Amino acid sequence: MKKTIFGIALIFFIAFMILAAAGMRPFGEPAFSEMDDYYIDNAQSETGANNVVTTIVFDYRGFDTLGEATVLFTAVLGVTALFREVSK
Amino acid sequence: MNEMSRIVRTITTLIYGFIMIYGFYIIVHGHLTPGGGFQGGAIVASAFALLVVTYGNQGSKKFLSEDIFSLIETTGLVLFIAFAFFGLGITFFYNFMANSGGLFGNSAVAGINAGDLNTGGTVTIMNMAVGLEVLAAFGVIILTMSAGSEIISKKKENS
Amino acid sequence: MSSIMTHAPALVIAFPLLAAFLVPVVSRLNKKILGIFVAVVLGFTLLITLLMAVRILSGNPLIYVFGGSEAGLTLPSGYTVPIRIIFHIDSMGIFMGLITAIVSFLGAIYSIAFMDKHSGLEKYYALLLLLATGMFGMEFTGDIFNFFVFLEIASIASVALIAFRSNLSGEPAEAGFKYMVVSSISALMVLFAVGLFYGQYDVLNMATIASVMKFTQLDKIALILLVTVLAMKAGSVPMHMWTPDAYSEAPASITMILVAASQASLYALFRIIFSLYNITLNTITIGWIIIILGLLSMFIGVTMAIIQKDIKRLMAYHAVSQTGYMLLGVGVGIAVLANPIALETFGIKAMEGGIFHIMNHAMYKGLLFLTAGALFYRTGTRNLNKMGGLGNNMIYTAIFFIIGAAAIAGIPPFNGFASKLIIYESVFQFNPLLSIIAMLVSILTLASFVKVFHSAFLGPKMEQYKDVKEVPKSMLFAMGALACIIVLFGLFPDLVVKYIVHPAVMALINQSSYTAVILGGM
Amino acid sequence: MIGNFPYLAVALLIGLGIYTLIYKRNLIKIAIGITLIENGVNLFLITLGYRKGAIAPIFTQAPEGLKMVLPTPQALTLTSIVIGVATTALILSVAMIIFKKYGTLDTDEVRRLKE
Repeated sequence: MKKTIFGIALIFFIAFMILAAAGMRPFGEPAFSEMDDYYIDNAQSETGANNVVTTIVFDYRGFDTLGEATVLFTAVLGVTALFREVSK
Repeated sequence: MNEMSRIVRTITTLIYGFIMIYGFYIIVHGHLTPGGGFQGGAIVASAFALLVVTYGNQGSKKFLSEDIFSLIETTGLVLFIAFAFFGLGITFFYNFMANSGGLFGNSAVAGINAGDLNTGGTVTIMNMAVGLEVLAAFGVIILTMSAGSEIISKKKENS
Repeated sequence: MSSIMTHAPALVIAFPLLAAFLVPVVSRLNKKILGIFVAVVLGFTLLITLLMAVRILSGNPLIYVFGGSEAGLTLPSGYTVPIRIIFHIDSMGIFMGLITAIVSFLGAIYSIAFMDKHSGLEKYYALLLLLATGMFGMEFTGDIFNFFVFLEIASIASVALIAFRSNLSGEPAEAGFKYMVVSSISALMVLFAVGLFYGQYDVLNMATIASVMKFTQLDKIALILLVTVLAMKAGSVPMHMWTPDAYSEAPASITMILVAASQASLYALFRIIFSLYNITLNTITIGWIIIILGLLSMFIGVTMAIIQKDIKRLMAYHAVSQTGYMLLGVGVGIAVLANPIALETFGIKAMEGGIFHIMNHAMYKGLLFLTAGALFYRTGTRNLNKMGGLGNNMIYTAIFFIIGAAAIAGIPPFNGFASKLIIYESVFQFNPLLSIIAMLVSILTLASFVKVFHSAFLGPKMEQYKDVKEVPKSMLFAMGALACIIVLFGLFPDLVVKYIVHPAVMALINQSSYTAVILGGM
Repeated sequence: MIGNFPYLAVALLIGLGIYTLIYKRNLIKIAIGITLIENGVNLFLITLGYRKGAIAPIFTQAPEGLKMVLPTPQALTLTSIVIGVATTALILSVAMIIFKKYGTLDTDEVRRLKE
């Protein structure tokens, strides 16, 4: 019973995903790119770094990276907390 | 996990240094070439994983210690957030070192160039901080999970 | 002073984060002061939040551009889209921030005594700080990808805390696994929706997305995904299966914070419906979907709660049921959003009830979970059938339990009554039947808590609990502070609604002011 | 339509992940299902940044006169990959603890928490 309901939900979900895929803009032709053009045009003059992706990761969206490093730290804490009795 | 055969150990001893150097290269050149702190840190951590696999949990305790890893991790994170705090005169995360002429403060030649290591400002420093954090975090995860799996599998054999 | 105010949105995240990174170092130096250290940090965060609240609730939203050359400069010159991460705190955000700050501060104080017998405390406190940080980030951010990152921080920290007691038995790990699966799927679907927005409009800032929203088919898909997964994380029926497990297996102080964390997801749900889509969507359909989700949550939650034997499981099902009230109140507001007259006569009022209930729920449900934790601390069991006659020995706990139970059942003069009354009145004008169902659920709630009170505190004294003492002072302080807030809010609901809740509701409804702050009067 | 093939691959990956979550009973397989969804989403994000005939957005000794692909999706994907690693590490650890306590990974046997 439960499996059938989940199965129907799964079929709906996949149909949904294919609908989304069909409705997307053509691959390789972004419609708007104002934000990214800003990065490509100004990253070198503003930060002096050649790698635009790194400037986004550590400068323009540096706060995300702080969060990302925090996620890793959290996971380490979680793993060590889970195994705190096992490893001793 | 137990110690593996002599062949594997010899090969590991030969190559793990190179893997680490390659990882640190990726970390330090993160602002110039593809890569960065996360990628390089993961490469260095793969060297640790290789050591753990080759020498087993007991054997690898000689070179790898969880305490030192967690110390490095804290150092990396505090360094990272400290350089974010130093920008607080203007805004949090402000890149105050870029184009200042000081450490990592050269301005880049506009357009395509050969790359200068002394550029990038806080981007470069944060790359290194994150690199340290990631390699230590992965190191802790590898050590903890392999030690945990060993104890769990031992328990199963006994019961 | 003014520079602290300018940087307050960053400090509120950065301070607990820095403290969390330093917790392993502090625990090396001195294990005893760890709890106090964390409580001081969270107290400081509460102070900053209060300072921000004073400013924001008087009608000045705070903007903070991370890494920008000026904290308030959202757009680079010559460009029409923000390129950096922006914290955008309006009245609704700070309303949720206040709840988070209060709850996490009291949770830390409660933990000092409650967790003292456990090992691995430095990990516990660091995770507590990270959970608080994640919730603050979810509530304050104006960037949709940044929201995803903080959602992940909050959920990973919650999983680790739920499974924290897995050294004693296997159930916490099981609950943690369930919650991990639920929160990973929801975070990934949020990320998928972020991809849909980014792919169409090439922006990540929420206000900018709202201003360029064309409501295409892909936006509809993103809306459905976001509403589904955020309702799942908020613990609404029919995706509530993780709530009782997670709430009952986590330590009591964490359960209190988890309630606030699920409300942060609820906040995100409202933020996305109101600020991102607003009246571009078919408000009647979406409104009714939310109302029906709310009704189902109310009803199924309370009926499942009545049959429970485990005190924390019972309270967890009540949490599902109370989430229904919030969804009902705000759902009515959504349903009449496109109709200015109805919105004016009862829509705003219903939303005020729903939003006010969020804060009240965090307070009284937190108090109830803390009393359940106090019972567990002294008796070592959560099974109601094994408790009894504790009222004589734990008199303060009994009083706090009565306050919490009266508030959740909607008895005057406690805060639950104030918000439920607003919901009843305004929903009655929308559809009388909904209001009657809400009242019925309230009566069932009362019945359920009378049963709990009877079996835990009244009845003959049990032999094994003969020398049970009152709980330590730090636990009493946390419970007492929550009880004070409950009574104060119950006595002066008009003031609270006027100065805190009403600005929050207006900030949600008024989409153009939300976008204008970022885009400058567009 | 065939140009949109990457999006269909995304739909397939996410669909397979959801299928694994629903029909598989092993905790490790559930973890694999989550990883599949995650990879699908990452593929989706990275797909969004592609521009036909463009090069990677790095100026160091790049070929002259070519456009660059959008850099933001690469940064987002990097973030999401690291978060995914953290999630996977934690979920596998929880599964290991469950195995240690219960001696099984079958979800039907693990259910001690009743409705």
